Amino acid sequence: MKTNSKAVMTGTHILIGNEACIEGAFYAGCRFLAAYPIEPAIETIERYLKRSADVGATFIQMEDEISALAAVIGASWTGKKSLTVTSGPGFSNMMEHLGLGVMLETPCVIIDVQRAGPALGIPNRVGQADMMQARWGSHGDYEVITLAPSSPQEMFDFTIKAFNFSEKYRTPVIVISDEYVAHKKEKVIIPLADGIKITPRRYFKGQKDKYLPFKRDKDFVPRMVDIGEGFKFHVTGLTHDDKGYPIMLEECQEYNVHPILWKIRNHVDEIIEFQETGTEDAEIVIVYYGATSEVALKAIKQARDLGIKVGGLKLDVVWPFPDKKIAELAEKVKAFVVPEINYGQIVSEVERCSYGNANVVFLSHGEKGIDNADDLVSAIKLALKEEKIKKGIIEYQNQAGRA
Amino acid sequence: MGTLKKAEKDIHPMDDLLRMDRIPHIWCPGCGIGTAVTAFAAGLAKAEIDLKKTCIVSGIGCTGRVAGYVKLDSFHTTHGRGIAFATGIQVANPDLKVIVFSGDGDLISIGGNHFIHAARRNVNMLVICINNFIYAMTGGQVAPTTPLATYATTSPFGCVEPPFNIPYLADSSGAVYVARWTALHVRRLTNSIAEALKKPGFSVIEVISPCAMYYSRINRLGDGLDMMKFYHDNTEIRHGEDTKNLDIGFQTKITVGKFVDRERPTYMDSYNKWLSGTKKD
Amino acid sequence: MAEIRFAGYGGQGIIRSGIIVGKGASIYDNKFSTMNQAFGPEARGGACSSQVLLSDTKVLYPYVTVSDVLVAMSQEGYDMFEPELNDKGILLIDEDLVKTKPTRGKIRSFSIPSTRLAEELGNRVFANVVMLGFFTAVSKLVSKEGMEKAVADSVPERFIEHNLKAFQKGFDYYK
Amino acid sequence: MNPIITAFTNGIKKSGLELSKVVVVSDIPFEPEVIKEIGVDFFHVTRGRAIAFGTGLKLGNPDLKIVAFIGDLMTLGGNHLVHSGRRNMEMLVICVNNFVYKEIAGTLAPSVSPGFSAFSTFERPFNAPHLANSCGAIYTARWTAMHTNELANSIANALDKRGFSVIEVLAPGPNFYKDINQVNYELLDFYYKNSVTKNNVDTRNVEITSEEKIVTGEFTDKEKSPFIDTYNAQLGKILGDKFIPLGGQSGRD
Amino acid sequence: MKANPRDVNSGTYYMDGDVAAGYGALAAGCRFIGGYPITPSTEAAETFARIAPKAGAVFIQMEDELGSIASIMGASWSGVKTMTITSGPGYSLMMEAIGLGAMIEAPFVILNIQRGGPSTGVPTKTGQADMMQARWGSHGDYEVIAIAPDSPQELFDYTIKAFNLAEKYRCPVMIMSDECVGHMSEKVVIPPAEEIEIEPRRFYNGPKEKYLPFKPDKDLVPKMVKAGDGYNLYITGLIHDERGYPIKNQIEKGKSQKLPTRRLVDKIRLNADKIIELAEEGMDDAEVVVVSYGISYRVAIRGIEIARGKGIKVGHLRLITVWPFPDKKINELASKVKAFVVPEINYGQVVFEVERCSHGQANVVLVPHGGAGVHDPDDIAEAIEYAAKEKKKIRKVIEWKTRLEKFVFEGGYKLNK
Repeated sequence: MKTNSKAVMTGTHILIGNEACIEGAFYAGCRFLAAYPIEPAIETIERYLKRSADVGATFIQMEDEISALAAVIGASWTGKKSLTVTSGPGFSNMMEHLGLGVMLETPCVIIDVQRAGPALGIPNRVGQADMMQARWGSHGDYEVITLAPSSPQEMFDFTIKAFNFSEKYRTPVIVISDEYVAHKKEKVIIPLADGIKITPRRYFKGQKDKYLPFKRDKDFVPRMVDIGEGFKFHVTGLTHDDKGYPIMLEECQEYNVHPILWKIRNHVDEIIEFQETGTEDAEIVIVYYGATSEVALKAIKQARDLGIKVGGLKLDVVWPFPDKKIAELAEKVKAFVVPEINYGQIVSEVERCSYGNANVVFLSHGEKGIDNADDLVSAIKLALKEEKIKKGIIEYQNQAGRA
Repeated sequence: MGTLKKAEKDIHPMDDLLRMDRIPHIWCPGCGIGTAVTAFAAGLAKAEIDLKKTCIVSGIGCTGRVAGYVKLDSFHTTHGRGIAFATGIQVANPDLKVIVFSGDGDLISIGGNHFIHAARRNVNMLVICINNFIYAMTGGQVAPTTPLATYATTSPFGCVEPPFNIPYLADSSGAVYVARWTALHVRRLTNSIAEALKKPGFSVIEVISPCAMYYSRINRLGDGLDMMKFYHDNTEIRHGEDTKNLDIGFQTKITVGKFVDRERPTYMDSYNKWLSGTKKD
Repeated sequence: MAEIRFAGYGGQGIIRSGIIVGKGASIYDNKFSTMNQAFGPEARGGACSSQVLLSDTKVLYPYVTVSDVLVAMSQEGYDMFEPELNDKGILLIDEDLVKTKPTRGKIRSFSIPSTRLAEELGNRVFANVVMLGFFTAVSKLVSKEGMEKAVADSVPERFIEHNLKAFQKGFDYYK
Repeated sequence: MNPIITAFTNGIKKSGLELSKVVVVSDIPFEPEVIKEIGVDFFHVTRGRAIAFGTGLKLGNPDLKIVAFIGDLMTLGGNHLVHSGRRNMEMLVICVNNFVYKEIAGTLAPSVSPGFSAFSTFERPFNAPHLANSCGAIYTARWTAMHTNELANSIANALDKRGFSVIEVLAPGPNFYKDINQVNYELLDFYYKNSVTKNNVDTRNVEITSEEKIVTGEFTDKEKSPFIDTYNAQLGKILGDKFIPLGGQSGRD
Repeated sequence: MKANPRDVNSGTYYMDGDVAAGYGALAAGCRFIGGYPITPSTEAAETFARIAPKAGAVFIQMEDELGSIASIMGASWSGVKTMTITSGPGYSLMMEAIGLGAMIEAPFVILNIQRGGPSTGVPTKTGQADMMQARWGSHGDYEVIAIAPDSPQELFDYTIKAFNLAEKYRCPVMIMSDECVGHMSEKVVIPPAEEIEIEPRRFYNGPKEKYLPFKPDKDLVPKMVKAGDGYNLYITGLIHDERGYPIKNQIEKGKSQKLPTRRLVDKIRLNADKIIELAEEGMDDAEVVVVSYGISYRVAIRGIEIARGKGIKVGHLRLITVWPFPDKKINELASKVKAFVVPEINYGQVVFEVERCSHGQANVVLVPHGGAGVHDPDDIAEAIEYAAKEKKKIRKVIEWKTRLEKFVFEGGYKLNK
């Protein structure tokens, strides 16, 4: 797929994460953004608008986040790659339509720039507490793909990946960033327009009257068409058959919903991406993502300097979770250390996948400033000291301790 | 299903516009939604617009199922979000004409915010709102259109909230075309739909419709036929009437007609104007 | 333990029948019972069914798997639920509304013109209560007193007498 | 201090209400020091939900006097506004409208942009008094933030009334994520100078356009039974002695 | 404290679960429900609307679920006990406000009668796929309490308990029921008022000027006052200190800055043992333990009977409180048994928690069901049988292939026949 040259700003730029993410979206072919402004995601909208006239992309500021995602799903069916951007409270409001996107199997991308929560939290402060929400926030059964970038460059790259995944699996994809990454200003390299492969939409090419909007290919992904092409198709959020007609039976529920999960669960190995640092000989592995990546790398270096064999596993794709990788590492290492800017989310997944083979040490990071590796090194030492495998997560507490 | 005899199928004039493979529909005997759908299909035919470029969006509820029976690109979405969904479609591809066909509870209650905002923006779409004064799909709860002192299952001692005057709300939020008919006024409704389909901007047509299963039963108003008779005896056509005089009480006179027909730049007009402005600098 | 299925179409009082049987058994006969019903648009006008489980101990699994009694008041209901009826079960039908297939196994089948009898009493809405009287007499799963109390408790006060009369009529029809 | 809050304080004083019974619900943050000084209870809730939250407060304790400050026009909370107007829920809504004039293709027009610098939206703002009026508000008014005295009187008048009242305050600057204290005084002055007061005009004619001066004033002032009265009357009629009215001392814990 | 006799309609009834929940709410002293109609939960709202006015309570049908939940939080702070009633899609809309409820520590109850999902799904039929959403659905860190009743009687009893827990811990409490239980009619005994224990609100009694709205007691729960009593409250959804004042935005580098939100999770986590309620049976010599909740509990009993008939030693653990999750109990059991079997009406939610807590000591078998119906007890029985036989330790949740799945995907099931 060729992209409009004006949309791709090939070259090296200094951008903040939010801007890089919009460049990624344009690169991937995104031409529609519906959003409601919210801190700390505002710069995405600003960047989009600044460039939209050149790119030929449409923006609409909706009345709330509920309608923003509804509009994005609608727009996606017109054939435009669509995007919405938000932060915690807005993300919560989108939960119902995340389910609709899953049920209508509509490709679209949601950027969630996490802030400190719950409720209004602290709008300008970093947080990582929407991780589980991304997976479990809407009612009913579904699977999502969630990517967690850790730098402006990754904001650019992962947004493109997100669009590719969304088209490939016909599903909403979430890029879960955070205030720290979104506002970090760094070098971003944008390759030539054909430098990164863009997954085209999987269009139906057969006869018009033969089109079934939910007839699945072998990989359980159905084909799409655009509105206005004369296919006269019907889609519904109710449990439906291949035609998109509702059938209120448990057989149809099984027929409809189980493959929606399979299309992700059966392709886990193709979707999951992570980066390993020195895990070959590691006794302790830090599992990290997004904003905590920098400090984790710093801690690995500090600990190695002290002679402790520490490795790192950075989760690029957080959902689906790399169960197998963690289980594999658990058998080799003594303990995992998981720094998160929340009170324990991904760490419980690490606990689940370690099957009692390794200790899991949790560090609620961020209370001391997220660029300070001291606590993390102390947590590594704590993990090293622990001889027996403990039942449950071991929480490292800094001097501040519990309230 | 799909067992409709060929002879019947051949004579049905709406064959091209309705999904015959989904008949029989779910609506109860005496319900006015079917009539409105027929009028809509006739209106579509009459307007002579490009049906390929026309799509229909519904929310949830009895009327929410309409999208499933109309043979256009059709979307059955979440509760109250039909207009928001349609806004996305329209803005992403301005060549399309979008019709939002839904009920009073869906469009005015939970979707009230999208209703007033889409009207304010003047997004190019036609909203057909079936008003049966009650939530029928969930079994007869009080709606924002239920007249004062009327019974419903969640107002077992009579409704205590004054109802919305939908045309007035649409008018004051900025709709360019506002009309109201009942399920009895099929021909006028058809004409109105045909007219509104050609009108650029946010058009609203309210269709007063009987709910024989809940509204009539709870309030002892007889069956669908009795309601039709009531409409026959108690409606008055007053085109151009000031929308603020269009309140509906319990079994009071209903004023119908076309009330608003004005020109305002649509959302896409303003958008393009703005876009051309920004391009200069 | 007995599993009972009522089947008919919306407006016949199929669900109310289930409630009355359940109530009669659990409140007035001091047994345990669980009643379930079909919900949704299909309950209005279209096919409609309810199921009651009676037991001397707490009902655990709340659904009919193999019914011991099937009360069919429409052809569609009969066709849909006849296959789940126990080989030794009891089949009750409204003879004017249901045409049966040849019976299988040791199914005992009984028929009553319940709608016609109700019309004779002045209103066809009593058809389900006539059927309930017949059901009580045939199945003996719930005591007559219990059922009468449950009927009286489930209808508006001004119709109690009519309903009890209809119940008696159905009860007496079984000789 | 912010002129709106000054006017609000004066308005409450003029109305003679007992301060402890006034509860402010808002989706715009207020500095705690300011609220403490006024001496009312204050709730800062999620965006757009101030009116709904206030509805609960009022029905939970009908003796309270609810004032809802809604910011950022009424984008998220528009639905609660129109429905509370319809119910005639007894509360005063102060709608802080931070619209700005933007240049669109060479002409100056009012827009709903909540003041973001990089992009100018082009959408027409609501005629808020008219919308409120049309969905049933018993009192509507519009002032700029510089009309301190008029605004204070207006607030006092609205607080005296029983029913849903809406006062639109034109105040460039604050929106839901900025503090209400951040006001652009230059623009404020511009609004003030470009406004003309016309009391009791038809709300249809008070739309903010680029051609005409901004119309300020008290537009609607009518009497209608507030929600709790309608509720008590209707249920009392049907249930008689069995009904325990809302707000009666007998029924509430 | 005992219930107010005016609120308790004592007697023996034959009613469905939704109706029982409506009666339960009133008996618990609920004075305000803001709701919005959604199948299959409406009967609860209708019931409350009918019985409330005679007890001085009020039902208001709000314009949407966002409004419903915001209104009950307001009512909660005005000093009354409150609840809202909803199902899947409405529950999703409430997610933002649930975070607000946790943050401003307003006690309230949400009754969620789950249905088939995702999206609109199957509105009139059952599901249990909102379980993880109840725990994780809102952004930010918070903890909730969730209860899963299994019968109309329990919907009455546990609605009262939910109100009690809400008042005690000042957090959102969810009643995670499902359509089966909500629409099932059974005998419900409403006891006399003097037999119903209700938890009074933890009101502050000290001097007015000393009141700090978020200063916790020893159990980490602060005391409440009513709006309008002259305390000059400042309550915000922003992260706040004990006074309720928002914490300044900037991170002060190198300076330790505690966030008070920690207490929001700790007050539940550290009190978990007091909150968790479980029921167990046949655990003494069990090789396999079935973990279930809600309607699946009742269906599983049938499956267990079949398996026991084949001589397998099966124990049954019922999660009455699903959140907070009984980590310790599962961990303890895992060291004793061969496997867990988890039947739930979803494609795997609570089963992952069981897997997490079993720490690789026991296998975990999921018996899934997509919703719109309940499990075939034979599937559960077969899964138990398999779990008892399997000798290998399997490092993942074993998803049992049900009859329904085989029938739909392999058995030639035709849609639109």
